[in-house]
Amino acid sequence: MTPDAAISVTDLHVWRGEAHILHGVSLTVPRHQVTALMGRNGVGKTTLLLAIMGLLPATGSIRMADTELVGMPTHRVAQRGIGYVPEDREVFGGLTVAENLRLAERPGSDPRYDHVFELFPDLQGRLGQVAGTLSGGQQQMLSLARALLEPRAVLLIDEPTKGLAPIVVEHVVAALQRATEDTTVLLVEQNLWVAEQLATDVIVLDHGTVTYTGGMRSLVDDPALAGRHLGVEVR
Amino acid sequence: MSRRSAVFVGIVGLLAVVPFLPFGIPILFSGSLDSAGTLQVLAVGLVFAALAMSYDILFGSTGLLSFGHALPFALGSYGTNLLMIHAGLPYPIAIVVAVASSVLIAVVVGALALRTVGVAFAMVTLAVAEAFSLLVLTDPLRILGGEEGLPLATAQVPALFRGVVNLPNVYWLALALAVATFLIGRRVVSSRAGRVFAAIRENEPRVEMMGLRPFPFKLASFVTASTLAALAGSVYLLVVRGSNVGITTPDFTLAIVVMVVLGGAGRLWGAALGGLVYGILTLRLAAVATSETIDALPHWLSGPLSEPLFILGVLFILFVLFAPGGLSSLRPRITRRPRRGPMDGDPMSPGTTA
Amino acid sequence: MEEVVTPPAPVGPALAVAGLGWGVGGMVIVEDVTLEVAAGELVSVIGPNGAGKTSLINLISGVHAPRTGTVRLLGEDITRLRPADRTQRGLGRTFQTASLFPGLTLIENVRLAAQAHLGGSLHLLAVPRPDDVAQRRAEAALERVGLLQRRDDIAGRLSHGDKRKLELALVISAEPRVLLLDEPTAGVSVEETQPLIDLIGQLHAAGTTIVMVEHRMEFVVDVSDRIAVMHEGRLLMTGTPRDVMTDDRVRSAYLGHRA
Amino acid sequence: MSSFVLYTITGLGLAGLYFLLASGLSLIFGLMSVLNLAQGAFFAVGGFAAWMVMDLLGDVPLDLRFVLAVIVAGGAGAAVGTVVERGFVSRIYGSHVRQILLTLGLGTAGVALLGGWFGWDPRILQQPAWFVQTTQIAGANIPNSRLLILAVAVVLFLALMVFLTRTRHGLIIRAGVENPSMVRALGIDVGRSFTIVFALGGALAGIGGALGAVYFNGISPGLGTDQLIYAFIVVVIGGLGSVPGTAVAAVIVALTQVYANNYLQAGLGSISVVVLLAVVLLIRPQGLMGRVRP
Repeated sequence: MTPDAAISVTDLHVWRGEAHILHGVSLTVPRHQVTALMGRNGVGKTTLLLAIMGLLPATGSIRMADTELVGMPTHRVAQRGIGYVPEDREVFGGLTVAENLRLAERPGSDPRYDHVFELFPDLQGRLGQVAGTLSGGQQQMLSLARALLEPRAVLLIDEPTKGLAPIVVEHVVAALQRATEDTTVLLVEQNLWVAEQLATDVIVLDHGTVTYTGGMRSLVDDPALAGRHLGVEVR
Repeated sequence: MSRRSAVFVGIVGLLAVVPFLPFGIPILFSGSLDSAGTLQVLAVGLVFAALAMSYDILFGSTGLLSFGHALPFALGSYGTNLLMIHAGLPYPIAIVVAVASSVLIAVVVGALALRTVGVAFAMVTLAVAEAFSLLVLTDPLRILGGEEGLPLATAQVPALFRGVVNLPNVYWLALALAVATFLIGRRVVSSRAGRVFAAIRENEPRVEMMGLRPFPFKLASFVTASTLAALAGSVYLLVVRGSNVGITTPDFTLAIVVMVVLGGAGRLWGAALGGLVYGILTLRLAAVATSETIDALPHWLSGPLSEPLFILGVLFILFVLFAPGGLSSLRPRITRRPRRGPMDGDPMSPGTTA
Repeated sequence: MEEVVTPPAPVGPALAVAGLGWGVGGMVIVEDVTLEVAAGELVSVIGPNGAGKTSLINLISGVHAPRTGTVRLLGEDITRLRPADRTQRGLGRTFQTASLFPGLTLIENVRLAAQAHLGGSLHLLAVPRPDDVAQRRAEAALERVGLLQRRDDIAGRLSHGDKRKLELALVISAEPRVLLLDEPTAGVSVEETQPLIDLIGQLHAAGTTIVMVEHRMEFVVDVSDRIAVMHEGRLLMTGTPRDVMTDDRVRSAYLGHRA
Repeated sequence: MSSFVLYTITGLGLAGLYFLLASGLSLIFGLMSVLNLAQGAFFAVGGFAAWMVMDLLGDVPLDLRFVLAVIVAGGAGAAVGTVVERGFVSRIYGSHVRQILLTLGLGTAGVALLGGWFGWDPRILQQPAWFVQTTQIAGANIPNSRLLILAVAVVLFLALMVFLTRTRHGLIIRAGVENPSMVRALGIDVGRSFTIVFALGGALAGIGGALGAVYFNGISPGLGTDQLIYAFIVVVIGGLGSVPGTAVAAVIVALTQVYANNYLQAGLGSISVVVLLAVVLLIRPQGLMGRVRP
């Protein structure tokens, strides 16, 4: 395990039901920077995050500092300081914005409400609103706010801009840029532009294994490379 | 003859000659096999076997967890009896009319209850069955006998089923019922519709996507199971010589679930075994309970041990925890291949997200 | 084997959706999609996550009821029909995760589909004979996907790739006129992908009209007559694989480049 | 008029009992998708716990003894609920059908156990004298016990609502009903909420048992299971998982039952309730306040 790795994954296999999604993935997530996890639909990006969170059964190793996360119950993984922003936001639709945030508080801690409201001023005025009635973009902000309320060692963020209108995408990206400074983030992203704005390094998955690891810039600057790994450019 | 048919014929043959066997089985039965007491216990067990098989069509085969299967059984018993008492119909005709009426009621109840799925379906069927139970208990028209029950209209019963002398005939009738239920049940389960029942249990949305509306099939399963249960009820009337409010209660409706799970849901013969064992145990455990060994124990122990339902409940808990396939899964399987049962899937939770 | 009757070629497109729109609550997921698919054509639908591709398949097959627009199958308006009735009219579909009857054998799985298509399923006492039409069709379908020798295995125990083949057998045994495939190769291991791709190619070659959501671009480009690109719920463009792959809008939508 | 008031308040008292039995069912189902068929046994446990307190603590003044009895009944229900969840139901998470069947077995064995210990005939609970006296309201003489049951049920309903909306555990339970995985991913042990909800359901049913022993003039092992059916109807009509829905449905069901019994024909009450259920299912299969889940 390299000293600057926040999380290192070794030979990870994950199944979803009968489907063998990850076939022995090994990768490291460097500290204090944003790493994008890219690749086509269905290659297992979300699966990897779910496995780290303990929401899917896995074999192999996921280490954070000296702790093995494989086999650990989800709430313990979260208590180790991993914040999770799931693919479909998964805000509690029947609860108010304030209640959604209160759930994210850790008992006995000092939640960073100022920090969160500075990033997402929209939410401050809607604390009493039921989350299910928020727009898609506001729900995404709430989902991010939930993960950012407590200081986290690592943030796992799954497609934060999925299904959002372009103007909202830019807003979310801007907030994320400020929120993720000096934080360890593993960001699943399908959108190269978004990944480019946020990430320093990139890991590309294909067929359940890592096919590329390197700087974000070199991938963006080389269309052939990007095409080969992301699967759109053929000619 | 295939091996399975041979086993089947052998078991039926063995059961058929029981009234001629002058010896007993210690502990299991109090008297010799040809004694009135034992034949009575076995006849109850056989009717319960038929009832359990009818329920297995619904739960084991189609995956519909109904908590109201006591209703058609009770309707069969009360309906037949009432028709004999008030319309003066002879027993066989009364059975036909009562079972036919039960079919109509099953269509209405099924059409209503099948608007719901999972737990709500279980609750609704339980509620409807309970409504009948309360109707019997409160007996607003003073014809259902209330708590005392409704004694068998003996005068309308053919002579060959009357009196203790003819108990073997009643026993054979119960055996015939169980055999008929098994044969009909097996036929239904392997019919074209029966295959769709299994498909609904396995993956209901896929059935719809295949071009079949699940509803008529679920209703067909519900009505078939109810019809066979009503038939069993009309024989039970003869076996216990009356209609008793006990067979209408929620306790009994849940007991049917216990029988099937105990025996092994999803296999007709498993369900039959469960019903038979349940019937014999409920009657025999009560007798064993009054034995001196149990009486010698302190009350806190002897009290519960003298309650058949306590022992059956504990047994049931152990099965659900450690052998969810029931009795029929404990021995090497004679079935061709392992079957997925209704308990492997998760049809109960409309609330869980995919 | 009985004669497979080829229906007379319908006039106009085999499948036509017009102005199709759908959403959940305030979220618009599919918006104003118009697409015509000619008989025998294979059209692939591509687009980034959340573009509304699976929702489009769900709207065509009747899982969701559209808020706006119509779906026509072989000239007939099927917008208000239940999924079962659409299947009876010749629409077949597969799911993103193979949807089977896991506790039944392979042959029982396919038989059910064939029987559903042939009608007369609601027979409580008619035990099917082992040599009836449905059985023969089921066997033929299994043979076509290469699973006939495993006919008596339990479907739940198949590998993922074989499950997808079995699902295809289920669908083709009902002889659909229009076939909807939702990510047929998703989650399938590399070794098992090629047979599946070949199978879809054969179906296409045999004249089945196919609409397919798929992400393996090399496969899509290879097999499709036309490609439809969805982005943010809308149809961005349709065209030949060459047109689509060289289109700047597609590139920016798919890769997320901003102008 | 005075009889109408009497019937209404009697009905509301019954509604209170239904609510106590049904709210636990609804919460447990909402959070865990488990239909708890042992809930009727919890009710009976509470009833017998109360009976024992009244019977054994002969030296304590009756009023105080009754308060103690209700508290002990709630505690006993909570204890049994905890044991059922920790010892049994939690062993087979992931299979709802088996969990339901397990609670069926526990309910059956539990009721039979009580039958073995206490016998099947109702045990009459000693009551303070003022329970059987009446208070005049709008010209009707209302037995005080009815008013007491109603008051306790209302207080417990409000307490439950406060618990659910104002406390962290309540917040976790409401969130868990929606999406247990996400609650876990926020670092919260949902398993503890499962236990809390079972204990809470047990406590409410246990108190219901103590009050039920007053309302029905005695406690017998099968009393809870008999009432459980109405609780099911209440839960289905109210909408699975909704506590306010349960409260509203409890009032509707109990009033329907009492009015039908007294204005139409004795014995028709229960049938009317089933008819009511049928009507609700035809118009609104998800119940009054139930949400259609994705």
